[in-house]
Amino acid sequence: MVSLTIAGFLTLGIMSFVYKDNPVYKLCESIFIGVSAGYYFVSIFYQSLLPQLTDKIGITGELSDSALAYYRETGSLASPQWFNLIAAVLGVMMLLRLVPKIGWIARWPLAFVIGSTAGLRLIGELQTNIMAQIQKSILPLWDPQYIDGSLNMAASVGHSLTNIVMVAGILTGVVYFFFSKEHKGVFGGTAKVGIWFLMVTFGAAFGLTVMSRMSLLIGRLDFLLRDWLHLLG
Amino acid sequence: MRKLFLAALLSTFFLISFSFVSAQTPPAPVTNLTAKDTPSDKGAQVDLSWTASPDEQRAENPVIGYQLLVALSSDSPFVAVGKADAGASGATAKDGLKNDQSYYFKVRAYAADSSFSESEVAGPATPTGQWWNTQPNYIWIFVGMVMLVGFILYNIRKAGKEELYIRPIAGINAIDEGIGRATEMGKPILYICGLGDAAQAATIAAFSVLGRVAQKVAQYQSRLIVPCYDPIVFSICQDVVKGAYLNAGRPEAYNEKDVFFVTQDQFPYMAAVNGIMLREKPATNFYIGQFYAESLMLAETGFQAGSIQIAGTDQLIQMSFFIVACDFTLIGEEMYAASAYLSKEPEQIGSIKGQDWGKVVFASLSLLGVVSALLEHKIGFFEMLKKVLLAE
Amino acid sequence: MRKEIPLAIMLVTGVFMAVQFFVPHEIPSLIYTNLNKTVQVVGAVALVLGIVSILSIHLAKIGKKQPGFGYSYFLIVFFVLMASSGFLPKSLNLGSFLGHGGNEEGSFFLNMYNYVLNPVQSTMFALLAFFIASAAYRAFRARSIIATLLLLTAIIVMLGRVPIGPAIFGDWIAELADWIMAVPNAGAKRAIIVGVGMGILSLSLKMVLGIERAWLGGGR
Amino acid sequence: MGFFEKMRQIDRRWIFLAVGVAIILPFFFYIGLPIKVTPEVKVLYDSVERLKPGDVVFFAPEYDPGTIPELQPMCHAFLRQCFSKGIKIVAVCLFQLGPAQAEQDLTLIAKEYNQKYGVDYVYLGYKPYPETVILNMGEDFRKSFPKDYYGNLVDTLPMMRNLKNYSDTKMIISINATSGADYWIRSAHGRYNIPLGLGVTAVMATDYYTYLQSGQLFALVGGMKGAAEMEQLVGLEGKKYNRATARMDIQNFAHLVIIFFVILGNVAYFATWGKK
Repeated sequence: MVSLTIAGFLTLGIMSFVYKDNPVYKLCESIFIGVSAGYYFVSIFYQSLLPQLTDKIGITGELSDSALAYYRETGSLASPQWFNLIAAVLGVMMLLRLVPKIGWIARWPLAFVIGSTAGLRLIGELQTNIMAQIQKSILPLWDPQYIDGSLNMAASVGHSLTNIVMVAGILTGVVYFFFSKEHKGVFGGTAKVGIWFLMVTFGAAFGLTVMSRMSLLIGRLDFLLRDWLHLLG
Repeated sequence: MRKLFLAALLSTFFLISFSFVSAQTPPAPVTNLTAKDTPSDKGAQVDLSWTASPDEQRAENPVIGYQLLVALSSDSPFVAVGKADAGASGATAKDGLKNDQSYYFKVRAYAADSSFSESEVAGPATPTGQWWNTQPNYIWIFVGMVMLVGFILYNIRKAGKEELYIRPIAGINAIDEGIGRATEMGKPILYICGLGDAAQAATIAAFSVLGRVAQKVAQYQSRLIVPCYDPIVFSICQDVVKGAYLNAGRPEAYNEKDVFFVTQDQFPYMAAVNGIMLREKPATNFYIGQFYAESLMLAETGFQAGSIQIAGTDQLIQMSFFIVACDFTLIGEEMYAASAYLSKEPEQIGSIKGQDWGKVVFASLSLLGVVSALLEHKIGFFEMLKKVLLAE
Repeated sequence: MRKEIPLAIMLVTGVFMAVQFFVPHEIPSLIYTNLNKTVQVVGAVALVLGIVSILSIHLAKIGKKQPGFGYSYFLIVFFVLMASSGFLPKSLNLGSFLGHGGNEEGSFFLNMYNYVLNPVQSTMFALLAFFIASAAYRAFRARSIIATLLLLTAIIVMLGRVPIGPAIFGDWIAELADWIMAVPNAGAKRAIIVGVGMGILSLSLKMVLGIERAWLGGGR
Repeated sequence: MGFFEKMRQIDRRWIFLAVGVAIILPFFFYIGLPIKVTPEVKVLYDSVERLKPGDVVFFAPEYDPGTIPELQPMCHAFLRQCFSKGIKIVAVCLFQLGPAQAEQDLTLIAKEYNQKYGVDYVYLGYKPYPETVILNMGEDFRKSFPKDYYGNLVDTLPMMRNLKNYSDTKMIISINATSGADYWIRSAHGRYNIPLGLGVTAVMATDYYTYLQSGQLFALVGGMKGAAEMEQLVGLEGKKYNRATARMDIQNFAHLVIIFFVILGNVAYFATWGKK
């Protein structure tokens, strides 16, 4: 009960900025940030740093098949442990940032992080986003539907229309994202249709999110009114 | 080795006991058994393939499954190494196999009453790990990568020689205006790199835009506030802003305390940023990067504080919020192009042109597929293209 | 050298990460997992820098008696309470607040998480609904064709997805909402995804090759 | 300043108040508008109905307290349907913030139907790096989970003796609040080709319709509405079993009030057109 009251006070305090910035908000904000920074400081130390540096089994805690076989046989790991050392060294370089004169050395671990991210994304995007989308975009514009062996005109037109709209959405959208050609004439018209499609997508996303956020609020109120205050049967 | 022997002993024992139990005719064995190292794998696996036992089809006591057996030489005892269902004409043996060791294989066809028969021995096969993945879809991804990278690099080279056109984007033009507005009003600019970590592409885009923004801010002599969510992102942001001030020739104007870490926690972070907005009343807010549920609360508070707001993200749902609540939104690829636009360096413009070539190829492949799908009955081109693209 | 070495590191790690995708052999995948581990370690260490940053800012505020410096006391006190309660071992019992060990049941640390951080966060998450309402009111204006399209789709989806929509307008509105979700929505989304893909690919390439080096201090 | 001019610049605190009232009031007046069941939810119910008692379903409830209102009713309705038909459940939760929640849900509903742990259902628990775990479980559950959530060796649980991997289960159902849903599609369905059904929040549903269309998912339950449809299909009487249905009623008013404000905003906007 006490904790709920504290939580309630903090929530109200933080939400009070809606009214205007006020001392209570400033107080709650400071407490909230202090607690959270402290919490993450401790938990990242225990959950990330410590296990990573002392971890004997590798990052996932799962061994590859042959590494597992090797482990069973010899009781030691094939995985190169000197990586822990590299990680530790890069970590220390990061800390050197606090020393003004040699702080620039911290760019090495940062380069390491950005470099590996960039390399990974380079190929990841190509695989999951570009190539896979081509496959999904090939739809027959005329899609005959057969019901009991005979061509059903209404269903065929419906399916075909669906495919046509879909293909139009993809192609006009791609045209909209064209940067090196002026949006004029037919090209400009196509790009305009593309932005219409984009807006329909955003509208739909917004509508669905309204639904989801409202569900959350309702769920929370349901809990408060029913389980906490017992106002509902 | 001892384990292998023990298992062999056990299986021999079962073999004997089964042969006592099953009085019925055992099924016909599988034929044409071959064993080959699994291609494009990390090793320790062998692919087996065979012609199924004809007795899968017989009405009485049909074959219900296969057991894969392995041994170190063709005459040493065989142990189980996997199974396959009836109807299969191949399987991968992998339990306990080691790289660079030769193995021999047999397949045992089991009938419903547990009677069985064994195939001829196949092998030797030596599992090894490959250094290049030759599966068709990997080859296609590689081809795609070489092509797109080629497009971008070619255009970057070409851009040095001739001027390339890029169309104006409202959101990007607004960035300059936003910085100018802050200078006129004498108020700071707030830049949020989102809640992503440095391993997210959107965050990297946020760094590059921040670099351009910071350089302009330094030139115009206004103030830039960058509260950060992720510690690595925070360190990089410090470097970015410091470097930009240096570039602009005003390193002394860089204030380390204006690029700071808050906490790695969604709502406390949001509370802090809201506080900054209400107190500092920034003239312009930038939200570039990865955003989650907090996006709308930030944008609404920014509106309340009277700031011009420019957002960019590649998250569809947050894009919709930003489009509704912000003054300008960079949609998806526009955010990734923003840095190149702002830099106005020919190389950067060239890379944008390269991206466009990629889109032309994408659109033409889709169109080609669509057209051939339309002519499906006339020519088999669609089937071919589909095979190529789906890497079947 | 201050620029060249980081650029070289980026080139090597970037090319390695891209190429390892095509190599099924075990050794690159071992290096790959370990690179990931290294990134995590660097991140964890960077947090120390973050903490130094936040503390130094607030200590400076207090030192200079800047406006609102009183609140900085609270921030620092609660941070220190949390951190010390989390780090000090249980054996060092320093009273009811400190030294209960990190995840010990009933410790100050865990209580603060369970009863302060967690409930406040989920409540605030629920309160986002109000902000959606105010954004819809002030910004959903049919001031152009595209704004109208956005607005209409949102309304159709909102009506079509709850029972009252079909109850008032008939089933077509639910079907229309479903169709919008499944067809034009899916189509345009693919266009966005392809564009984002191209953008990321190009940006990553420029990063790896050192063409985009804003983070190292811009320009050439 | 005219009325519409004032309306345009209305303080948003009034909007907040109106939304609050519009949501709290309906809690006290239940209307019960009919909820139309969509085919993508019906197919999930039907395929569970077609199973025989003793069949095993692989279940992955992966959500945190933040998404309870939408996903918990879904999860409960599904479990009730399974347990009432004697269908067995193997569950995991590969989302860091969810394991305790999943355990609570399983135990609660299992108790309702007197299901015995280890015989009628098993909860394997949590392991980090979901994609690796999903791939490994396709070979053998024991590879990632030699022990269950409670620390029992998996092979000591009677139900697990004949269960090696996904292929010994009839379908995978994941009720998911995270991008982890992609892993199930990519790695569980993509690699091992087991029928996959997904329950997600309304926001996520947009993203997953494509997969339904391409056949990578056989069923998709989206948001509180999907949960209400499940409750309707399972068809139990009583408020306790129909929480999503009751909340859906309130959701109606929430949407109406937003639409009301959009219209009001536009009326004010056009009425003051040009009078800046």
